[in-house]
Amino acid sequence: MKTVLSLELSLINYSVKGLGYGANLLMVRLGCKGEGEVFHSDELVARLRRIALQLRRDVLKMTTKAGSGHPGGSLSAADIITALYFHHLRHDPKNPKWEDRDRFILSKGHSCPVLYAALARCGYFPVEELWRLRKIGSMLQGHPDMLKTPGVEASTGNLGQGLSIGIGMALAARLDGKDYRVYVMLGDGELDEGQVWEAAMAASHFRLNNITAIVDYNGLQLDGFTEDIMSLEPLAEKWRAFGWHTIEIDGHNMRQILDALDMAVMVKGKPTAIIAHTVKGKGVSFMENRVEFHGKALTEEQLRKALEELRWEG
Amino acid sequence: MKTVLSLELSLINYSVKGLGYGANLLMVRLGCKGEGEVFHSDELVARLRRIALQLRRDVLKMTTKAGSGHPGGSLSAADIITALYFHHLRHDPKNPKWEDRDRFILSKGHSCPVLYAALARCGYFPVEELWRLRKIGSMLQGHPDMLKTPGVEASTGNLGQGLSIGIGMALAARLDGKDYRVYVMLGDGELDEGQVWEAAMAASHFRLNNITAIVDYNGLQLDGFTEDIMSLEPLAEKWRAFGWHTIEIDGHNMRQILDALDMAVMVKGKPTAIIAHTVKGKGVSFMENRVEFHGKALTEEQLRKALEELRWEG
Amino acid sequence: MREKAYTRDAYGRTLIELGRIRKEIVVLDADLSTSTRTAWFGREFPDRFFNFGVAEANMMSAAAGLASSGKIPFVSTFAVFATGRAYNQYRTSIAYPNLNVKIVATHSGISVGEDGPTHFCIEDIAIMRALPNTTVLVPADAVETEAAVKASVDHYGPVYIRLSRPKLPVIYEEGYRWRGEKLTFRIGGSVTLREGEDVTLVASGLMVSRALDAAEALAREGIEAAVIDLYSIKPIDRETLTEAARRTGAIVTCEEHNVCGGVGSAVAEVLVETVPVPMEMVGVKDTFAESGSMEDLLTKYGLTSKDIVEAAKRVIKRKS
Amino acid sequence: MREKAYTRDAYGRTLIELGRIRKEIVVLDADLSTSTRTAWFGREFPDRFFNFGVAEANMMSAAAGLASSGKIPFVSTFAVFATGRAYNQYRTSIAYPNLNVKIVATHSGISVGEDGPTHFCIEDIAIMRALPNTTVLVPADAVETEAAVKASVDHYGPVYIRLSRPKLPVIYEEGYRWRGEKLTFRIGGSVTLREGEDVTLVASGLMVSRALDAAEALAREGIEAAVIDLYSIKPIDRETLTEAARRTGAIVTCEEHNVCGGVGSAVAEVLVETVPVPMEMVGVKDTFAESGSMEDLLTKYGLTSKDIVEAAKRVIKRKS
Ligand SMILES: Cc1ncc(C[n+]2csc(CCOP(=O)(O)OP(=O)(O)O)c2C)c(N)n1
Ligand SMILES: Cc1ncc(C[n+]2csc(CCOP(=O)(O)OP(=O)(O)O)c2C)c(N)n1
Ligand SMILES: [Mg+2]
Ligand SMILES: [Mg+2]
Repeated sequence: MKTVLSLELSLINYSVKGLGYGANLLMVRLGCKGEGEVFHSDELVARLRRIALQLRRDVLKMTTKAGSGHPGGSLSAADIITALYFHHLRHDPKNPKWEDRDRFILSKGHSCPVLYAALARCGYFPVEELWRLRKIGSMLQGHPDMLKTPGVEASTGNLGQGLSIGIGMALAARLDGKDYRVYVMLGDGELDEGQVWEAAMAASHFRLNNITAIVDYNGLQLDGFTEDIMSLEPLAEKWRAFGWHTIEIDGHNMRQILDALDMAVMVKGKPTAIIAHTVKGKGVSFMENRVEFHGKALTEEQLRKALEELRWEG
Repeated sequence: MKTVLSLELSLINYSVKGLGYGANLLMVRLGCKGEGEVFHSDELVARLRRIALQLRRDVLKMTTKAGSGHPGGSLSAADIITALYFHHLRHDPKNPKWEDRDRFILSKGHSCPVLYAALARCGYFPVEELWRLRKIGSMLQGHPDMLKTPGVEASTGNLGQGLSIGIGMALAARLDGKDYRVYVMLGDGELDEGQVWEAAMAASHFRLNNITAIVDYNGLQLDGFTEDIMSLEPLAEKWRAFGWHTIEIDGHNMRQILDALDMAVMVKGKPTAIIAHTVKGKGVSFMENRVEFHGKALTEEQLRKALEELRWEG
Repeated sequence: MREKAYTRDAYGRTLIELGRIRKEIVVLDADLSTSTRTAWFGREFPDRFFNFGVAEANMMSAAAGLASSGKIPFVSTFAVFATGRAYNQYRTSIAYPNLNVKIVATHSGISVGEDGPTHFCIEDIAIMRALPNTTVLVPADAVETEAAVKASVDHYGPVYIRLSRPKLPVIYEEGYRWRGEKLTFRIGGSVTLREGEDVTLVASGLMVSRALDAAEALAREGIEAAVIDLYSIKPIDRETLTEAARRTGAIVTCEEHNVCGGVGSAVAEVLVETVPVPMEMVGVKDTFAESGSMEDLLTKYGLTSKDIVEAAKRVIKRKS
Repeated sequence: MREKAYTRDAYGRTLIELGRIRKEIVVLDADLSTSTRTAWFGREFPDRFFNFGVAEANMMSAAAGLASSGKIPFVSTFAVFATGRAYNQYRTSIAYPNLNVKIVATHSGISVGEDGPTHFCIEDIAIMRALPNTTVLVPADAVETEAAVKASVDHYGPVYIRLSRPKLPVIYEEGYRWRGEKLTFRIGGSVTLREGEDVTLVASGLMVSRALDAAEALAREGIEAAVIDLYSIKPIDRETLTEAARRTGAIVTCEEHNVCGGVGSAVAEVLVETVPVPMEMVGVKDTFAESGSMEDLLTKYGLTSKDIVEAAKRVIKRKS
């Protein structure tokens, strides 16, 4: 009963967002996959939301400690990263090179603080490492370095390359007859890069259904709003025209995130793009939607205020 | 009466091609522009078709003489290039640097033989130069060189750059309050290049309605059919999703070419893409749709046969 | 201690100053205009400023189109993107037809600091000077930056100007003077900041002030080092370099760049063809380095005045 | 007269041979597989061949993903696209994480001929060697190409191999022998093809056979020239080069590449730090050149054995 209700609520939710996701969900409900697999318990959602809060706190603490870094885009990605590392991905922090692991690539590499927080909280390395972010000799570089940091799958930071790297991994999986999946998170500003569209074209040409692109659509890039700098709309139509099954969700709604990730697994013959509508700086009132926190750490005073806001309220 | 008939025929033609262009044409017919400007006399069409034939002959002669070059994509582009240089473009072969001239950029630079033929036959330089193609000291380089060849607007040959260059020119026109227009011809294989999509995104973001992209959609790239190497469909939807007014035509139907070019002038607030369905090697039976003539000149024997086929039959 | 100032601030200011008199100047950036300071020009001349988003390749070729329509485009982003990310576009759209485009890149070298190796650029001098028709300039401080940017406008053709992220010690006096004397920034030129008979320190960019410090330290040990600010890497001041080699018989090059293909390499090319003398190259020793504070990095990767002093002593020992 | 053979044919054949034993080899091309000869591998192993269309950047980063999944990707296209068109992708996706990707580029230099400057590549050695973790190999003929490709597989890490469009004179005997003696292709190595006391000709790629011709011409005039086939530009054979400089006291470098930043530059970097001797650089003199037949171009742009002979005489005059 409760499940059904939450399901209905989800549907309403999707409809309210008007993102055309409801129909898809209905189709699933009509039998393609069992409910249990697609819809997630309140307990799970609560647990993940709590973890996401922790990651947000980590992000702000580590960047302030480092005196630099990119908190804004880390916070917009926090819920998705949480859903991936603490529920969806098949991985083993004790065995980062496990051959059958799912791969996650943070193509928008500047948001690595939230990736580092997730990896540390998962157990890839001690949490204390987070406080050495960006310091000389640290395993945590300003942008992801696959040689230095356990769990980092690709060296990124020059935007536009992650989806292509993911294609290579997805081709390798197919060649080796392995069923691992590849997830690539991109920024919306990053979508300005033509290489992303080269990759989008190739992934559908190669019929890679083991790769999922997640767009952190927070509406801001470095110099301002994407709408002003380089407008992307109609974004979903772009991905569809490039041959991708495309889902739009609220990227801070844990249930929608989990559902979309599950949905992507079921799509046959083509790759899936999840366009996650997010808020840059999400969770801290004075950071939300503010371009100045793209690449600037909080002051100690700001950090104190932010951490006050980032408290679990159930 | 005759005009109306030909107009109806055109409509039927478009409908038969099923390219959704008819509706557009109807709209025009309903008053946006006078018939005379949009529809072209039989005499004009015949004249242009005759010139296109001449250019085709030139292309084959000059590449065979050079012993190398790219005849296939030159022939697919011949009708469009003819329509541009011998009717549509505002230009002055005696004054190649005239500030108010329209600009044409051959982004698929390897097809320069047909551009060179057009420039020579227009009077930019003596026709005899054509026979020195690709020879040391010649003004006609293997790929377009804006410093060496009068009338060449941009140095191209590394695919993917022409539309971006065109954006620069279109921005300059706007800045200078000039009404010249910019035309860029791209190959279909060339559309694999992400830079084309960067440019597509930017042109619509900048609301450049003084730029027209023409895709020579001949279905072949260097290694084979685009469908096999890197599939592009749904191509029109891609351009539309990137914010372009998009028209599909038969790129060997002179009337459709002329109409589409006129149409593009009328579109407000966004750039226009003309997707021209063409045949690589068009006009020579044994070259049509054959990948091996992408980058190989005909032998003397093949040339003789080809020239026999390329005769004016009205 | 010298005062410090941002070379990119000087760039931003100079752009506005030039923009007022030269209406054909337009400015292009790829979503880094707040960092490169081209946003200042954008605020002053919104019509002549174009932000291309994160699309360096498109921006670079678009600059070609603007230039061939009579504009003087200044193209800016971080060095690693301004060069390597749009290299083929620069090569074919701009350098090959010798178009009048100025590329001013900030955040070169490893002094970028905490952002780490993905954002360093230790190869831009090598890759830009490898192309014909390309002028490569590396100003040493904010004052020289202004001079370089102005000189680039008076030169027809592609120019690459390499700037830094951090504040750099100010070496020159206002109006581009050295010890009171007015200098002229000349493409293909250099400034001899100090005379000396024992060894010549040939430095560029951020390393010039360090070379001056090194020269003073050497002087305290009785070694007289000449110091040249080699702000023009291409074309290169063959005359001054060969003369210095002839006089001092030993050269140390100092650059915040990979020692493969950079300033040291450009100087070596000249000397082996004219006056082959022993050289030592102070620079990044063919490593991507890592994240850290600027000073930590410059120390760990061998770019301090102490490193220059030691190289000078080594090279002097090798004199024949 | 030596026989001639395509280095890219040798590449195509060697790829298939290696593909049979090394199942982890995969091959990527960007719509030039008919020209690069990777299409041959594609016909033999269709599952392990990926054509990315005209999208070099995507191809390059995808190679990184394949490599990090345990594959050994060979990435091929023309040199101007393999290097400059995907430079930032190579830098950050591959060189920085030191991934096991082999880039084999054909159509380098100006011997491309009629296609002209947009398709030449006279800067690839400079730009590839400017990056850490990068091995740069330039085989001199078809036989050495096979050896280079095989050696690249036995070396973990990124390797760039530079090949040509035209047939090149075959220098080595089958099985990589020189005058009967079996050679070993060593990353960081070289082959001394001829001894001589008066001058050393250090050549790479297509220029090796021309250097041999030049040495014979010089011998006829009583000048004994040593000839080194410097097939490994990075790492570079410091020992052999310094030894040659010491013995002959004069060096001529010969490359089908811009003299800014290329082989001459790499050799100069070594010599100024070890045995500074007079050098002359035979190469493309910082120009984009033009379309024409290969021989017309090599003659007009100063890459004949005669040019080497003259350079040798000049440099000998400069010996102290
Ligand atoms: C190729 C490249 N160009 C420029 C940059 C500099 N840069 C870093 S972040 C950023 C803006 C990215 O915006 P977006 O992708 O929307 O990221 P988010 O909003 O999620 O932080 C830019 C331009 C870069 N890292 N890589
Ligand atoms: C950046 C770049 N990569 C590769 C090439 C080599 N190349 C020349 S033509 C061609 C195929 C182009 O196909 P298409 O655009 O469809 O041209 P068309 O069929 O009209 O000749 C390729 C890959 C190139 N010129 N530029
Ligand atoms: Mg964003
Ligand atoms: Mg085609």
